[in-house]
Amino acid sequence: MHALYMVLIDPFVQMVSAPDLFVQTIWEGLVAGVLYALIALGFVLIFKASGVFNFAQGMMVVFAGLTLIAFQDMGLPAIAALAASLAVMYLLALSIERVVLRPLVNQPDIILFMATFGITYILIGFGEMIFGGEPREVNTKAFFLPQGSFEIPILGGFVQIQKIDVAAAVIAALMIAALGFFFQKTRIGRALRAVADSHKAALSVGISLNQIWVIVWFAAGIVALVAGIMWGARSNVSFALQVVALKALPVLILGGFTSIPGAIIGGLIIGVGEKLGEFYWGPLMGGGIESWLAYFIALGFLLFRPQGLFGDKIIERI
Amino acid sequence: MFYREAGQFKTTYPSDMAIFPIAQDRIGIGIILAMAFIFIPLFASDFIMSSVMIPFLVFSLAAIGLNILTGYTGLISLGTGAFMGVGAYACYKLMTIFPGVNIIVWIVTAGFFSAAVGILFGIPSLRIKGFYLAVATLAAQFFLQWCFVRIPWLYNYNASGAIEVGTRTLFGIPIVGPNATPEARYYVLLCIVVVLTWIASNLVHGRIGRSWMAVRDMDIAAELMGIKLLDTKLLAFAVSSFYAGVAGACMMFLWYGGGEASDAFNINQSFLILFMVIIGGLGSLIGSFFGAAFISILPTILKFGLPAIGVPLSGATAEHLIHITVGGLIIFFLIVEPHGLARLWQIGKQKLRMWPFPY
Amino acid sequence: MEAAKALREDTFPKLLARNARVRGARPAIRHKDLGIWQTWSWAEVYETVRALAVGYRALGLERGDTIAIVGANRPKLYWSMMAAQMLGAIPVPVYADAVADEMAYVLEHAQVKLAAVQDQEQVDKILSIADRLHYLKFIAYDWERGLRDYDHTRLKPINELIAEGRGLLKDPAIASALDESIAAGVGADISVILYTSGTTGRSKGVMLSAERCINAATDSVKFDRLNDHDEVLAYLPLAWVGDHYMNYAQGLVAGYCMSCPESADTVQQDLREIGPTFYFAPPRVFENLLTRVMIRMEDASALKRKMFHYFIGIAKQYGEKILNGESVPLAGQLLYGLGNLLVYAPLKNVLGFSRMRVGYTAGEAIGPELFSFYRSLGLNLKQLYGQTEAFLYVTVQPDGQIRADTVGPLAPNVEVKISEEGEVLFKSPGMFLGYFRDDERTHETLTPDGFIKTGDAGFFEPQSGHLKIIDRAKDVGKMANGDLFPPKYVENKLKFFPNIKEAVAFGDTRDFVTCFLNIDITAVGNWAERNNVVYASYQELAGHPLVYDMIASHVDEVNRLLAAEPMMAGAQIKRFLILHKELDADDGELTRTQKVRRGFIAERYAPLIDALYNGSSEADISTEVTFEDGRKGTISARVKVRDCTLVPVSAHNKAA
Amino acid sequence: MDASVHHKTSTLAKGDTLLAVDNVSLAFGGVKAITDVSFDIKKGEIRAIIGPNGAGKTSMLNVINGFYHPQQGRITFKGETRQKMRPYVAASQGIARTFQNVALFKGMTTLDNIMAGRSLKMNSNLFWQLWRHGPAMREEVEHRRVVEEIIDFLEIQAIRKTPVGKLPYGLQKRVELGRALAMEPELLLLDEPMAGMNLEEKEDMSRFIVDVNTQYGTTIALIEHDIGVVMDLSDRVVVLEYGRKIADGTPDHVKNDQTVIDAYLGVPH
Repeated sequence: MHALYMVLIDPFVQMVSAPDLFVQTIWEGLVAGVLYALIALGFVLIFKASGVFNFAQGMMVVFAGLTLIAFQDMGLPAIAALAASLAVMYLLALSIERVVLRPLVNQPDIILFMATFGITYILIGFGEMIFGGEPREVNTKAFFLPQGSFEIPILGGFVQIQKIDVAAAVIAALMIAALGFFFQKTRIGRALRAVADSHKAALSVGISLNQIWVIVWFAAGIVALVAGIMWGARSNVSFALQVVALKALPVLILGGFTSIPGAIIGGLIIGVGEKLGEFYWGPLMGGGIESWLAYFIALGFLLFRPQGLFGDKIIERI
Repeated sequence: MFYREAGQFKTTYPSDMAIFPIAQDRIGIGIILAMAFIFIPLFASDFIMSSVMIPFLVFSLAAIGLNILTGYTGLISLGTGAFMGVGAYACYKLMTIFPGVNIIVWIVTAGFFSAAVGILFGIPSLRIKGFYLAVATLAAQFFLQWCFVRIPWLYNYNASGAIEVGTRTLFGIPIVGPNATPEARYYVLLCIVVVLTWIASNLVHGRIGRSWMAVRDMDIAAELMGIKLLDTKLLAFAVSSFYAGVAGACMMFLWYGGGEASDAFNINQSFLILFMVIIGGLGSLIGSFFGAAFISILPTILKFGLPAIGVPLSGATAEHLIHITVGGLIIFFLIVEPHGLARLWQIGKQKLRMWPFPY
Repeated sequence: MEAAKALREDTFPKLLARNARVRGARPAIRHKDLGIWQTWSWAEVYETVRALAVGYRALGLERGDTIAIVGANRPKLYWSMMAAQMLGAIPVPVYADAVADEMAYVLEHAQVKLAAVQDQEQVDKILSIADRLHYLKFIAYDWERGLRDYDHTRLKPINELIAEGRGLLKDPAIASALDESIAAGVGADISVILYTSGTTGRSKGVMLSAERCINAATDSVKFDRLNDHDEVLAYLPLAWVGDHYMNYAQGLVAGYCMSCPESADTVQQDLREIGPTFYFAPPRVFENLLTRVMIRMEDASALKRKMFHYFIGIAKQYGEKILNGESVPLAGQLLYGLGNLLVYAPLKNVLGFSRMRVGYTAGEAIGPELFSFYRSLGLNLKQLYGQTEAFLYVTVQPDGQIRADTVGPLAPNVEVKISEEGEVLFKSPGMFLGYFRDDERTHETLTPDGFIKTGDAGFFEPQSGHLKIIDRAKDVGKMANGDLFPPKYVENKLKFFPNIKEAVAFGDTRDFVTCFLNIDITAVGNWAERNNVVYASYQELAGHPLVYDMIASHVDEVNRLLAAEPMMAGAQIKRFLILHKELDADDGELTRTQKVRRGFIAERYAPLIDALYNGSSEADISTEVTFEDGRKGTISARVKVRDCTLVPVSAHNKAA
Repeated sequence: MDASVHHKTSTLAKGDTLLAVDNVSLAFGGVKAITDVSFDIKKGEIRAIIGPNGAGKTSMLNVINGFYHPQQGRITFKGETRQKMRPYVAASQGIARTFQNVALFKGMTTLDNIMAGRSLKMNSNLFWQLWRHGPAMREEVEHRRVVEEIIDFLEIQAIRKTPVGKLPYGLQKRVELGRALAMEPELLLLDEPMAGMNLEEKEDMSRFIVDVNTQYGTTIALIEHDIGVVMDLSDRVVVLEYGRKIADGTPDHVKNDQTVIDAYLGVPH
C-alpha cells in the first residue's frame, strides 16, 4: 500500500504543495528538450532527404562544438571561428557524400545505418586525437550570449532561469523558423522536400542527388554547430555527450523520423518527461532514472502509435 | 581447387541435409578444431591466449547471439551489451548463492536469465519494426545498465561495485579466478563455444531457423502461412539473449576475472558486437566468427603490433587510431562487400568448388 | 566359345538372380528422384522385377511376345526389360525422341504387344498412332503426372503392376511358375531387339541372343577389369546399343551400379555428383564438353586464363606420355604435377571425371586433338570400334596401346577381315542373329562365310595391327583427278574447332572439295558478345562477315593440316559456306544419333552446291523446316560463299 | 510414388459451399475498398475474381485470409461463420495464397521456401531442434519428401538449391505456388499468378493450376487480368469494380454481361 502511495499519489502531492519547484522542473525539462530537439532536427533533415538513419548526428554536435572551440583557442575572433567551423562542417558533409554515401547508393537502409556508425567512430578517433579528450566550454561572451540568471516569482515561490537557456530557446526557435523558410520558400528547399517523396522528382527540379546529399548533410552540420554552441555554453562539450545525444532517438520515435515539428514537440515532451520523472519518481528508485526514462516513454508511446506522433496510419499492403 | 565433389552423391535425406554435405568441408572443420584444441594451446603464448584467443571466443559467442536476432530474424538490437551484463550478474549471483555447484553450470544457466529478460524486452517487437525497434532496444540497454549500478544486491554490496571472483575449479583444476591459467580458461571457453555453435547451427538449419528467416525476408507472407510472428520473434530474442548472456558470463569469469562490470556492458559494447555481425556477415554463423576476429583482434594488433615493428604509439594515440581504423574499415567493408566477410568467404569457396572455371 | 559353355547364367534374368544371391546388398541401380539418389540393391531389384514380371504376365505378355520400351533412362524401364526377359518376352527399346511416324513404324514392325513408357508425353504419342498399331494391347507408364484422368482400360502405371505382381507372388503356384519361366530361358533365345536408325532407309531390328550378349559383355568386363564396385551413369538413349551394352549387359555381368539422371537438363550436374568410374560417350559429347570448357574459361580472369592455357600446353606436351608410361624429363613431370594440382584434377572434378578409371568413345571417329586433350588431362580415354550388329565391340584399345588415329586391335574373340573393296568384315561373340522380320537385308549384310559387312572402309596398320577406319565405305570417294576424298575425315578436322558444330564436305568426282558448315551457336554467340557483334538470330549470326572471316581462318588451318598428310592433301577445302539453319534430325538432315545424312543434304541444298562449284559468291535457298510442335514452315536465305587458300603440297610430302 | 501429398479433406463434398463472403465492406480511413460484396466459392471449383485495377480484388483476398479485417460482413469457411478471419486461423484451416508481387523469402533457397510452407505441419519441440536429431530430424526428412514431390510436380528440380532471389520472375512465381501447395490447402488463393509472364510461362502456369485442381482436388480462387486465361481456367467468375460486385456467373455469362463490358471498356458512369 505504501509503495503504491509513494508511486501513484505522493509525487502529485509534492507537485501541488511546491508549485514553484514543479514549474522550475518543467522549465529545465523544456531546456533539455530544446537541445534534444536540436539534435533530432539534424537527424530529421538527413532522414527526410536521403533516408539515412544518421547515427553520427550526436557526434557531429560534439565535433562541431569542439572545432569551434579549437578555432577560438587559436585566437580567431568569434565570427571568423564560426565561419571556419562552418567551412569544416561543409568539408565534412562533402567528404561524407563522396567517401561514404556515393559508393553506398542503393544499398539497404541497414547498411547505410551501419556506415554512419563508421562515421561516428572516425569522428571520435579523429576528434580526440586533435582536440584531446578533455571536456571544454564554449566562450559564451565572444558570441554575445547572455550569462547569469534571473528569478521569476511564481505561485508563491521563485523560478530560477538561466539567461543562456532563454537565449538557447530563442535561437532554436529562430533556427526552426529559418529552416521552415528554407524548405517552404527556396528552390533547394523545395527540391529537398521533393526528394523525400521521390528521387526522380528531385532530379526533375534540376538538382543532382549528390548535391542534395551534400546540402542536407551540411544543413545538419549547421544545426549540429548551433546545438554544440548551446550545449557548450550551458555546460561543456565532451565526447561523453555522445550518449546524451542518443536521447535524440526517443525524440525521433515520438515525433516521427520525418517531421520537423515532431522533432521539436517530441524533444520537449521527452525533456519535460524525464526531468519530472527524475525529480519526482527518481528518488524512489535510487535516482539516475533519467538515463533510461526517455526510452521507456518512447517505447510506451510506440506501442500505442507505432507510426509516431505525426505519422500517418500505416496500411500494410501486399 | 581442393574440392573433389565428383562421386559425393547423397542417397538419403539426412545426408543431403547435413550441415557440411561436402567431405572436404568436414575435413576443413576437423582441421580447424584440431588447431583450436591442440595446436593453439600448445604453441600460443599466455599473452596470445588471454589477449587474443579468449576475447575472440567470447565475442564470437556474443556475435552469434546477435546474428540470430539481427541476421537471421531481421530485428536490430542495440542492447546486446546489457544482455551480456544480465548473464554476468546472474552468474555472479548464482555462484554466490550456490557456491557448491560448478561454475560452468552457472555460466550456462545465466543464459536462461538473460533469455528471460530478452523475451521481456522483445515483446514490443511485434508492433515495432526496423529502426524503431532498434531504439526500443536502447531502452533495455540503458535500463539494465542503470540496474547494474543502482542495485547493489547484484554485486553483493561490494564497496567497489565490482564483481569479485574467487577461484573455482573443474576436476581440481582452477578454471576461474586468479589462479586459473589462460589454458584452462581457454579450454572451458572453447568447449562452450563449440557446443553452442553447433546448437546454433542446428537451430538455423531447421524449422526454427526457417521461420526466423521467413519473418526476416517477408513477415506478412510468413504470417499468412501460419508462422506466428510473436512466438518466432520472441524465440529469436530468447535464443539471442541466451547466447549474449553466456557470452557475458564468460567474459566476466573466463576473461576479465571480475572487475567493474557496469562499464563492460555499456552501449559501446553493444555497438561493437553489432559491427562484428555486420562486418562478419548478417545471417551467417561463420561470419560471426570472422566479425569477432576482425573487431576484437584488430585493436590488439594495432596496440601491440605497431610498437613491435617500431612505430611508437602512446596508449591514447593507439585508442584514437583504433577508433579511426575501425570506423574506416567498417565503411570500407560496407562499400566493398555489404554482405560481410562471410559473403567473401562464400564466394571464395564457390570459386574453389568450380575451379578452374570462374563460376 | 569355350567360355560360353562354362557359363551357368546364360540369360539376363539368371544373371539378375545370381547378382541378387551373390551381392544382394550391393547397389544395383540409382535414380536421382525427389532430390536424392534413390538406390535399389540387387536383391530389391530382383524382387521388384519378379513382381513386375508377374504384373506383365497378368497383362498377357508371353514368351516370344515383344514389348516396346520408350523413354529416358529410368529404373522402371530397365526393370521392364528385365521383367520381359524373365517371361521370355523380348524388349524393344525405342528412341524416346522419335517422332510419331518413326515410332509407329518401329512399334508396328516389331509387333509389340505392350509398351512400357516413361510419361504422359510418350503415352500421348502412342495413343496418337494407336490406330496404326495392330498388335499393341496395353500401355504401362512410369510417371503418373497428368495421366490421372485418362481412360485406363488400356493403360496402367508400372507401380500398380508391381504392386499387383507382389500380391500375386504370394501364391506359391505363381511364384514357381515364374521360376520355371526364368529357368526355361536359354542362351539361344532372342534377348533384345535394337532398332538401328541407319543412315539410309527404314530402321532395322537387330536381334541379339542372350548368350551372345552375355559372352560379349563378359569379354569386355574382363578386358577392363570391371567389378561390382564400379559406377556408371546411364544417360544414353535406351535404344542405342551403347546403353544396352555398357549399362545393361555389362552391369548385369559385372554387378556394378548404374545411376539414372534426374532429367535431361541435369545430366551434367548428375554426372558430377555420381563421378562414374566407367564412362562411355560418343565423340560429340566430348566435343560439346570441350567447347563448354573453353567458353567458360573465356569468362575467367586474365591471370587464370593464362594459367589454364599454360598448363593445358604442358599437358599437351607431357600428359599423354605420362599416361602411357613413357619417360618424361623431371621438369616435365614436376610441371605436370603442378598442373594437375592447379588445373587438371580440379577440372576433372568439375566435369565429374575425378573417379573415371576407364572411358570409351565410339560411334564416330574422334578428332585427334579432341582425343588428346582428354587423354592429356590424365583420363584413361580409349577408342573402340563397334556396331549394333556386333553387340558393340569389334576392336578396342587396350591400356597402353592407345592412339587417336586408330580404333585399336581386335577385341577378344573377334575375327576381322578386309574385303577386296576395302570394307571391314567381322565375326564376333556378340554378333546378331539377323534383322527382325527382314531376311532380305540380313542376307545382304552377311557374307556367305558368315561375316558381317560393316559398311566401313578401313585397313590394318601393318606395324601395330591396329584397325584404322577411314569412312563409310560407300562415302569414300575419288576426286576428278583421282585423289582420295574421305569426307568424314575432312569434316572431323573441321569439327574440332569449337565454333564449328557440323560440317558436310563434298568432292566426290569433283575438281575440288567444298563444304557446308554449321556454326556452334553457343561458342560463336559467346565470341560475338566479346567482339561486339550484334545479331538477332542464328541466321543473321551465321551470315555475318566477321563470322565468315573467323571461320575462314579455321578452314585455312584445316587445309594446312591436310596438306601435311600425303594421302589427304588433295582433299583441301577450296570453297565453303555457312548454312543459314542448323542441321536437324527433325528435318531428316541428321540421323537420330546425330550423324549427317550427306546424300539427303546434297539433294535438299542442291542450289548451294551449285553455287559452290560454279564460282558465284552467293546463292538463294529456301527450305522446309519442321518446328518442335510438328508444324512445317519454310525459311529462305541468301547464303554467301567464301574462297579459301589452298596450301601447296611440298615436294617433300609429295615424294613421301 | 509411395508417399504422396496428403491433402486435408474436410467433410465437404465437391460442389458444397467451401467459403462464403456475405455483405463484406472494408474501408481504410475514409476510403472504401470493398462495399457490400457477397459471393461464394464451391468446393473443387476454380473461381476467378476479375475487375479493373483498384477494384478491390487483392483486398478481397486479404479479407479472406484474415490480413485485413472488414468493418462489416461475415465470412463463412467450411461452415464456420466469423466476423473476421485471423491469418493464423485461415492458414491452419487450410487457406493458402500467393501474392501479386512475389512475396518469397528472398534469402532462402527454393527448397527452404517450400519447406517453410510446411511450418504449420511441423511440430517437433525445441529440445529436439537443438540437436537436430530424433524427432526433429525425422520430421525434417518426412517433410522434405513431401516438398520434393511438389518440386517434382512443378518441375523445378534444377533450381532446388538456388536462392530464390536469383531466379527469373517466372520461376519465382512457380516457387511461390509450390510454397502455397506445401500447406496442402483446401482453398488456394492466387493473386495474379501469371502477371508479367510470357506466353509459354503462362501456358505452363495454367497447366499447373489445372493439375493442382484436378490432381489434388484443391479449390482455387484466382485473380487474373488475362481474360483469355480466366475464361479458359475458371468455372465461375465474380467481377468487381470500385469495390462493388457487378457480375457473378459462368465465364460465358460474365463475358456477355453489359455492365462488365462497360467496366472494361471504361464507359463513364
